[in-house]
Amino acid sequence: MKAAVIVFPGSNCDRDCAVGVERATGAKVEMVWHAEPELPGGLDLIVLPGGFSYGDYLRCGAMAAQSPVMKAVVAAANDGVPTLGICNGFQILCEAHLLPGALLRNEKLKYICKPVDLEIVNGNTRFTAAFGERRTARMTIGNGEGNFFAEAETLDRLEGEGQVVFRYANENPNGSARNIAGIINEAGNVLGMMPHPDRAFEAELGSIDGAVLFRSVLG
Amino acid sequence: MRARVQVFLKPGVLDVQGKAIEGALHGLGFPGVDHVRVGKTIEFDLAGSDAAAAEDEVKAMCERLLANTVIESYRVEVA
Amino acid sequence: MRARVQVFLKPGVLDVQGKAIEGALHGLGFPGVDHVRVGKTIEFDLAGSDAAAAEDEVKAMCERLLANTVIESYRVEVA
Amino acid sequence: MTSPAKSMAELAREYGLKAEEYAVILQRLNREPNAVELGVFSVMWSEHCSYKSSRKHLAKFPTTGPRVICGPGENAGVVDIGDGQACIFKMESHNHPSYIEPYQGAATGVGGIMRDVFTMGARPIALLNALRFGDPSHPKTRRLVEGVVAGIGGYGNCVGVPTVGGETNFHRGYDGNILVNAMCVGIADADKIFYSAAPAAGLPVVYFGSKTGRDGIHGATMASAEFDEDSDEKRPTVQVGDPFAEKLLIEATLELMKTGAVAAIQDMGAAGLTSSSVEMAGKGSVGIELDLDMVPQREEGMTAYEMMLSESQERMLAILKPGRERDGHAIFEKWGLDAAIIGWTTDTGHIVLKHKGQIVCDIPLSPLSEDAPLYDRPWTEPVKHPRLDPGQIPAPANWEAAVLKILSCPDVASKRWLWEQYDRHVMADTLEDSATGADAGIVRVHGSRKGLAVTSDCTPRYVQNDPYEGGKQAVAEAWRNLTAVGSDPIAITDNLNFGNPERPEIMGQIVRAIDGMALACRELDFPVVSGNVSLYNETNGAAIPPTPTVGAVGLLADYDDHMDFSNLRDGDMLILIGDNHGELGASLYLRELLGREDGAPPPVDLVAERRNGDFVRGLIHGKLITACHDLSDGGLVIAAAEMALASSIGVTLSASSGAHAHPFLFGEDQGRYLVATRDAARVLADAGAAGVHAIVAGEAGGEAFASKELFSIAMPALRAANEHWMPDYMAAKA
Ligand SMILES: Nc1ncnc2c1ncn2[C@@H]1O[C@H](COP(=O)(O)OP(=O)(O)O)[C@@H](O)[C@H]1O
Ligand SMILES: [Mg+2]
Repeated sequence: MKAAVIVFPGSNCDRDCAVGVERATGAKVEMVWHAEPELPGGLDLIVLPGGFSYGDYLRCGAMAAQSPVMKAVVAAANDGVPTLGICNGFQILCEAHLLPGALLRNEKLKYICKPVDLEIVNGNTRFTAAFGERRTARMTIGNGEGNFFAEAETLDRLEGEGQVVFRYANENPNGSARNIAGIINEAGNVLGMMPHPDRAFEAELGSIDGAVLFRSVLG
Repeated sequence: MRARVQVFLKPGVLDVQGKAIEGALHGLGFPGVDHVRVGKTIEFDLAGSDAAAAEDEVKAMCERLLANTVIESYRVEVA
Repeated sequence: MRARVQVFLKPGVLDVQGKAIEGALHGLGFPGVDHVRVGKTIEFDLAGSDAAAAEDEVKAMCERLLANTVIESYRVEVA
Repeated sequence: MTSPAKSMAELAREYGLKAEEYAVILQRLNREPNAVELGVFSVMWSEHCSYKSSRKHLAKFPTTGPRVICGPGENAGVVDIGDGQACIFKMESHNHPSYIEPYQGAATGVGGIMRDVFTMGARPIALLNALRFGDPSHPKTRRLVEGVVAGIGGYGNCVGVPTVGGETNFHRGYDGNILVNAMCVGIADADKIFYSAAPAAGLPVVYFGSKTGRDGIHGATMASAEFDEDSDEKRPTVQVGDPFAEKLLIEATLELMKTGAVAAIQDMGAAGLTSSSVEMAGKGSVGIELDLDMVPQREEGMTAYEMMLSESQERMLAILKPGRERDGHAIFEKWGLDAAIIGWTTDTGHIVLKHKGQIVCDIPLSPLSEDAPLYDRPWTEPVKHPRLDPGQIPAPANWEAAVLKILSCPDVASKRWLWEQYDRHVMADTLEDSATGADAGIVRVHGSRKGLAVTSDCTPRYVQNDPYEGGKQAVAEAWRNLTAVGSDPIAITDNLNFGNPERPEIMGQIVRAIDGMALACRELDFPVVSGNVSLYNETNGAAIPPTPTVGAVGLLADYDDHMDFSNLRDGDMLILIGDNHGELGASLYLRELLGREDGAPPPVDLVAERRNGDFVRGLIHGKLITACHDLSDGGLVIAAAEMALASSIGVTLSASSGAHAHPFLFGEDQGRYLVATRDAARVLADAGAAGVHAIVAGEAGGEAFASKELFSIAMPALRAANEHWMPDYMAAKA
């Protein structure tokens, strides 16, 4: 098993993602600098980590989506390589048009860091299979722009096609459309989510649900 | 040449910042304020002297980076 | 009436966004871009019909809320 | 035109130099300085850089110990945490800038303190912030809170270092001068610590980071002057923080250090290029020559003076080893940082600055440090408040209302509104943070079983009424908080915030607070390894309450041994450790219910403090208790209520009505802990054997927070009282 974590200038969960994936799955993780034109071969997972790529200036993820490595990421994703964008990574996936919609400023205009309860809306994806029958998960969020937006037709389609993977279960922390916390592409290999599995991979961190997610895809 | 790009959220996208500012202005005693929209302005110098070519170039910048056309619209001025 | 307020960082104040955008535009193959400054535009409807009074009112809004005059300056247009 | 002599002396005054100080400069140079030279002297001799009022007294702090690798004097303190690892930490204020521009002031405060830590080779792993605002009803307070909190979050979150704790007080004494103290903790290999002294002459000096602009010129001298009505006019261009640049700077600095090319390094903090170059050369007893034309500049036409005094953020100065000039090149390029060789170390003992082919400054370095003014300022013994007889303090008319009042007062109310804006989990090593119900934040030392506990403490109302006892108390409370989470307290940093030291009564506060702190540090084996002094926190002659903030670090050999207070279960017995005299002087009970701020603060018995703390730590490591909380603001009632809230379970205290119920429940006696156990008999017996006073004080269970027949408050009402104040306050219209 082999995974790559892409490092953009300003990424700050890159190490967390690598450690989380390694500890949860034993996979070998390579760090790939954003300026690389190519990805290592034989990848079973690409992770776009959280953080503030390019300071989140202009728009979150906008400048990172134009990084040289993103051409290779788009190509790999189109080839079916499982690709996971967490937080800033989710924003980058939207900006790179690998996922529909966009992430707007949180409704209350503030950065919010807190644990959230998630509903696993689709447990049949390659990222959620290891949750089995379980339909809830707990992870923390930490974002200022996690308010998912898409046109109504897009939202209907996402819901209809099972592309909504995670929803905020109790309280919607940021005003996200239809309580969406994570979505997957049509082909089922590109997942974007605001909550951090990379902060939930050991019991002492408060939850191991992130480890379950990593094990789903690299199981 | 000096270019100015204005980027606004599209009409269907809730402008939470605009809404917050509207509420705050009402609270400060400016009740006549309505339909507040907040946008970004990006101004810069641009090498070259052909205004039409410059405008095309700036539009290309908008499409690629400066605006996210899923949620935003933009206006370009070059002078 | 429609009011438009443009808020920019005062000259000399570091514009972190402008700096990052400039770098990104160069990287995308627009080397002719220079001196990028990023500002905010706030547009809204305003009750009343006296343009001069409206302008004064909008200026008061700028001083109290819309601009942080320690580091920002603003321009007001009312039409 | 006035004569040059007159204008230079005048300029000196404008730059904040006293006439005597200017006279020393004339004497040492044997000529008149030019404006650039005067600028260099004025910032190096400012209170901020020279500690001229406090230096004499700071010397009283114990600064050594078996774990101390580097005490005060470097960018941050360094302590050994075993296994070849060191913990590097420091606290610093950004009070004045935060009052003028709260967002940027606080943000750049966080940035500055992080640079002090990674400059020494450490990766920052935790942040804390200690905030003091004016009265909530003051018209500026809400906006200042909003901006400061957003600025702290905006910077720390972006760089990606978790903010795991802090403290927040409100008092009218800070109406005109808020305090923003930020602390950063980092980890390095103990044999790879980087220092600032230039080791030799003939070495290249490299500048890297952001470009230099006209930001914050005279920030260091501003930090050393009182506010008056014209401060708004005098304010220099505000420094703007670029956390993105800081993140790149951290990575580039740590990479550069790995190459082995760095001989000495220093961040450009207050007084930027001046203090960094002067200190590096001065400490190494060499000279330094800089060509200012080589400095990366953001604006056109900057003068030498402006470049030397600029406080542009996110900049570093390094001295490289011979022949290693090119080593950094690829690194700076990779991280997109500006960089240039701007000069060389020399053997002249002078700082020489060139600009546009002219020598614009040539002064000997030694007077800058050796002759830096050192004042033994006159001081008067602070007036002592008498101890209050608990029997003379009225009991509450309505017990429920009294409990809820204190639990919801601004100092005690939950600060969730604030810390939810801080990323507390990035780096994936946070075990305890502001949200979790623990007396200190805890982060794992990445890749090991070790944990670091961190806290910041000061109770200004105690220091106000007795600087000596208050100084002791700040240190003791930090030690206690670290103990309550099961860690071994190892060292502290401090941030001494006071008014104008030229006033003898303020100087008296400074002297006596330091005396008290120093004693507590010695008695608790808790050395001071770094710190910061912020004076002149006053407006129109009104000084802030004296606020010597203590930031402290404790070590857990195995983080599985850590303790918090969110784990109460039905049937747990609550045992109160420590002596109870019912001290109500300077208590919250007195202030919030009786509107009085008088009385001697609770004295700290350092022997008992240590005995009780060591005993509690033993209980934790012996797994005899399941929850632990120290007693502080509001005494037993508030500690028990916080435990109930954090655990979402009721608590019934065993105190019943009687003459001493309210001193017992609300008294703020020091050196106490409330612990939960399933084996009360064992804990009480062990306490007896250890000579520690311990009594059963209550039991966990049920749906209410109660004390026998005195009061009973349903848990939702208790939670509402604690949670609502801050969000309601922040949402209210100005
Ligand atoms: N400015 C702040 N930043 C982060 N956390 C804070 C801040 N102010 C208060 N807190 C958190 O709120 C909790 C209660 O603080 P406090 O009453 O000062 O604790 P203690 O009395 O144990 O020192 C702690 O977890 C503390 O870390
Ligand atoms: Mg405590």
